[in-house]
Amino acid sequence: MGSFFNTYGFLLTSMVLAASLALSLYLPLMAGQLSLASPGFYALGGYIAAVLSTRYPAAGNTLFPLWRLLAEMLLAGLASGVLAVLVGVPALRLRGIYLALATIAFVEILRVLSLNLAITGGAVGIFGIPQPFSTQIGYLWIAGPLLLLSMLFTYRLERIRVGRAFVALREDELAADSMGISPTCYKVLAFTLGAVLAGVVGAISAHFLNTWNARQGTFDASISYLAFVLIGGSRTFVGPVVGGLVLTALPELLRALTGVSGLPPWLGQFLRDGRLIIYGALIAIGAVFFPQGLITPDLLSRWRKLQP
Amino acid sequence: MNLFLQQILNGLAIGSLYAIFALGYTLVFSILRVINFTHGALFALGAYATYLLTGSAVNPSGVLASLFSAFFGKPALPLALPFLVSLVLGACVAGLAGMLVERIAFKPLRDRGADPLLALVSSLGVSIVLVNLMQYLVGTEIYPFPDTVLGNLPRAINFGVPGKPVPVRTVQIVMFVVSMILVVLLTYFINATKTGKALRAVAEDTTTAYLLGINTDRLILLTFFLSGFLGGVAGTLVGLSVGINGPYFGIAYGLKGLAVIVLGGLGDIPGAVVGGFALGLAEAFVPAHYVAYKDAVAFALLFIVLLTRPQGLLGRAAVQKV
Amino acid sequence: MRTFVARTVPLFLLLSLLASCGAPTAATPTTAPAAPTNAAAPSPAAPEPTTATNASGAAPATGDPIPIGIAVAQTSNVALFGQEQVAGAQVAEAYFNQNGGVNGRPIKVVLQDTGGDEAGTINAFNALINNDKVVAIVGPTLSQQAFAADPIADKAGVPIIGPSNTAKGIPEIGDYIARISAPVTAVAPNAVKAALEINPNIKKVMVLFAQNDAFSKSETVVFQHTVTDTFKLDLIGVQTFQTTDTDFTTQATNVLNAAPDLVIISGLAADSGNLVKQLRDLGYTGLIVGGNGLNTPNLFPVCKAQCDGIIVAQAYSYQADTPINQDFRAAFKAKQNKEPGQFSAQAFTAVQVLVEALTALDKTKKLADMDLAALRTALNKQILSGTYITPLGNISFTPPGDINQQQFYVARVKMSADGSSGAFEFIK
Amino acid sequence: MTAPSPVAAPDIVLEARGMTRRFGGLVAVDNVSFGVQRGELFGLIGPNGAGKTTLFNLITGLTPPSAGTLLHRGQVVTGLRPHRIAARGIARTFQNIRLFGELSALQNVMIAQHTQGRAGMFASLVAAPAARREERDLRERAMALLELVGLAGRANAKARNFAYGDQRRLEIARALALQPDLLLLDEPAAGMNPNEKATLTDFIRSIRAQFGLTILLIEHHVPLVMGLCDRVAVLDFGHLIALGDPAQVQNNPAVIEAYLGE
Repeated sequence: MGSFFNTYGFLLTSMVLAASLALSLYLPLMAGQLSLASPGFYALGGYIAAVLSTRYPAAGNTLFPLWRLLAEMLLAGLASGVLAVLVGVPALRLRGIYLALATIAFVEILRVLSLNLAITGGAVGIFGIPQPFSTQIGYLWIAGPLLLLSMLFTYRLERIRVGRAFVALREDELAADSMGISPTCYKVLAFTLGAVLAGVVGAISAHFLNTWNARQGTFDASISYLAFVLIGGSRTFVGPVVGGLVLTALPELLRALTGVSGLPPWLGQFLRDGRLIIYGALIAIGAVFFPQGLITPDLLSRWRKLQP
Repeated sequence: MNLFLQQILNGLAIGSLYAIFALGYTLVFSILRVINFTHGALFALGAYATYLLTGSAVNPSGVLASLFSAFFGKPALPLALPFLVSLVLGACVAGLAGMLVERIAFKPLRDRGADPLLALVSSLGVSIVLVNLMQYLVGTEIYPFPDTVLGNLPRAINFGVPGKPVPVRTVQIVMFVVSMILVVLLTYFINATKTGKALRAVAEDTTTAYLLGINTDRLILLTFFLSGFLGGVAGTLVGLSVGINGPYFGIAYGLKGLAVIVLGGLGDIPGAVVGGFALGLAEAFVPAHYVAYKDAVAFALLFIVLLTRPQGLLGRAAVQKV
Repeated sequence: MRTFVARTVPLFLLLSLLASCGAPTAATPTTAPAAPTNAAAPSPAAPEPTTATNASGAAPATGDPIPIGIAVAQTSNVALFGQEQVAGAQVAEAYFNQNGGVNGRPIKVVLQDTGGDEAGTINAFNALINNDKVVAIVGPTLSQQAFAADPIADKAGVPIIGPSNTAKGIPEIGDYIARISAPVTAVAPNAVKAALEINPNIKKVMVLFAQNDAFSKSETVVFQHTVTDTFKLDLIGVQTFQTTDTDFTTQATNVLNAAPDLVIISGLAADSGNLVKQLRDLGYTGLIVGGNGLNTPNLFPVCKAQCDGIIVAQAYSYQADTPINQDFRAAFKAKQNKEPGQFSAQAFTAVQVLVEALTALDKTKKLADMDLAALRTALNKQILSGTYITPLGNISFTPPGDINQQQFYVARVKMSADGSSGAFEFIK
Repeated sequence: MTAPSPVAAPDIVLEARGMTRRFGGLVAVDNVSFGVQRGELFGLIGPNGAGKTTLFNLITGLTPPSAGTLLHRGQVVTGLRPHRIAARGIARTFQNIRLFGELSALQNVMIAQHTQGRAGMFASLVAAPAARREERDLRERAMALLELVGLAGRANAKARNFAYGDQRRLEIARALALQPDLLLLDEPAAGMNPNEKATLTDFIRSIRAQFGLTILLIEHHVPLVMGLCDRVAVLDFGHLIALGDPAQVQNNPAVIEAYLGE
């Protein structure tokens, strides 16, 4: 068991972080806003944590104090929230694919900036980020509760007034507007909630990855997170969580499969060299055969009915 | 003045390339209202296909080298087609691959009436498959086209007066000319042929076009062929200019292509050309001191255009129906 | 109901697949045959070996290969470099096994793909350390990846040899981290000197560098100092580009307008090659000095005949006439049908260092008698204390683990007339 | 045609002064002025394309007017965003039913109670006692509205699975959930059989009495309007061609011509 956690501690934690990132994309989507800006806020949060913890290292050779990590997460969330409001107010006038493209532009602009600024360490980025935990699985103590809290938050959100306003906007913006729901206000709110979550995850990830640079939070990441949400299912918060967990594990699962004994050599060879070919094929198959995503509200309610 | 002229010419050359890359992108969008993420991969595929058809050799890091060696006795196809023929055939390969992509990643979703967004994900999956398949087959080395392709043309042509040169690389002029020919042909096809008009009808309104008895399904296939074909030509032209820089080399264009088609207005064919030139020129005029920010220009432009004119530089605002 | 089943069954399949990934530690990887069984149980991260298994009781038979991990980028756009490293490591595996391996026991290189990102590198490292039970790891390809994954190996007590991580601060990550890729700043002055010997009239110099590449960024600083301080030349301009750029018309136009006598480029093969090509196309005829990033045959297909005459600062030259290099070069050519580049040579060297350190260690205490954690620690000490005669020349390590490399080279690119083949010709 | 009064009388709930809307070259609503009295059932009729729905969109802020002023309870509301207008107590239904189809009937109604919620987001998230009480109250009131339109039994069914007539009634329940003083009904009887229409007429009268509503109603079916409304306005090609009690309007030659000419 110890060996299992040594090997897969990192993967388990990345899966949990990916699930949180998927939720950060799901939150604006709840209000019908296809925003791909999460990687931008994720990068911002990471830089905040990386800069703070490397410029002001903890005294002594001990673990990085946990309260400082929490403070960084708070700050990352705040900064992402403020930036989200500034970007969101003009950008969220756009709809559908146009909003997606504008948010991609936002992510790319942030990337080019972080590549050129002195404080972000340019191309090399920031490294030697202090560790608050002695093992990688230790990060689950912070990533796990964050995911659970976010899930609980989203679960509750779907059942209160604000969440109903989000869903109303997703279903029919005009009708929602006519029912007294301010589209701008709630769209920006949903966008900001997602941004805050992404920023917080970024702050954890910077420590978790030991290093942070301009290659974190790119266009590719935007599309991966979208895949998490759409493959998992975009109609209930369980979907993105499952999508994030499964799709992050998948490449490593394929890696592990190459090591399974008893495979014909050619198959082992193909599994190794063609790992990403299979990964891509599974994403395409997932999208085509589960157009509603793996997890749908109907599925959940049926599961609920199966319970005694 | 010379510098200004130089920058204009540089901008036009690079812009023409953005334009034909974006044309393929925008064609699919105009019909299906979705973005085809495999376009960057088809771009690379077209370049590789052309390369192989000219009978050039592949490196042993891909499995194709050993396959070819086993069958043909050398790590190349037993062909040596002239470059122009290879260009057209290579682009056709990319076009056919485009049709395959439509059948695998788009049609099943359409048939199920799925969220159009999902096509982003399914085509992303196919794009990952394509890129990694190419790497599996040919490796990641840089493949150049032979210098002889351009014949005896000089390497650069001077547009300035003697003593004050304004040189432009011949390859870029070729790129510009070929792109413009394609734009003209495509414009003619869409505006003057029956199929082209049917295509436009489908772009305007799929349901009406269907009711008018237009075979939508076949037209969509045709669109994907044309789109892949244009992407393949663009890929080969870039390969000609800078070498085929690994299977991933189309991806960077994919992202910029997005910026171009938004600048021009999504799904707007003349707009894609205008957008391509606008971006090429904007990038050419980035001062040398800020060249590090050149990549941000496309996206800053995109952001501004989206916020001020979401219908694109040329488009008219759509009226929302209540 | 049917759709329910249709949806749920694949889902459960996926989930059970996921669950089954919990067990692969039990399975013996076919790619990494039989790791030393006595080392299976104790956690390598544990500060002292536990007594779960008896070292002498389950000693591996002689002939069981010793697994050495290779964690480089085999996919993503970094794979251009990773592929060369894999080739170098595989040549090393065959070569050293043929020559007796580690006192008669063969080695086995175990490949794990890092992809182009940090998370993939950490996953690859974890798989090598815990599943494949390698004694040491050669990798990763990029410095940024090293910053992410090396601390993990260091904590686990697994020796790392970075084959191509040139950024500042890599050996300082920890005791177990060493590298054989020198920040070739020592060679930069030599390259400029070589240019001055070819053309003593050089006055105006223009410098270009890839601004998003860590190595190029530090290299260009050395070049600029050399130009202004050592040789008192006139630095008339510094321009940047990106390794992802393909169009360099803007930069080339600026160069032509400034009309320098010498252009110095720090970048990687594809971008620098295109930069050279476009400079030449547009009519630049002066000398070009290239940094260490241009020291690869991958440059040749990009600028072809126009590569001719580039003066390149080399950390490795396949023309070095040491016996080990001649052997390596011959073996590489036989397998890959081309001259080896620096990335391949560095990967080969990294494996060589491990083989020789293991051999030396085995002479003092039988490897089979040590459990994996102890072996890794002892191996790390041995690596740092030895000196090695390698294709890179005679090398040793500084206490933090940086390379001491004596030989650097300056070469001039010589291309065939049609540009189809090329070579680096020694200058000194 | 009534000239706009210089000052809005206190018992006038809604007053339009010279409302005009152009789309490109087309004038959909042309200089239309009228006032609606408190408690009145005011009918709006006219041939297809006369600009009735556009007028509704102008009143509810979905379409900004090209010219003209709109007053609600004596205050200018022209140019306000739709949610502001809704928050003032102007609720509407849509000609092409715009329910939140994927959501349950109950959720549809509760969404329209948006402006009545007072509990903060945090209090609601952690289900603080006050927030929970408020949520329960809203739910009860929403159920009461569903009861009123006869859909309480299917509160948890998805709106898009409802029959056409039920969807119309659900839309009315949703509009009532806003607690409006002015209710705009856009062709509430469309697609109903005569029996249902009679029931609907009674229903509209009863909700007016029960909630003290002023109702503005677009209806294609002229007899229904004539039987139900206190006053009727007739639009034709964007012009207000007649306004008065049903008997007057029915005998207005311009109206007869507009309808015959259709």
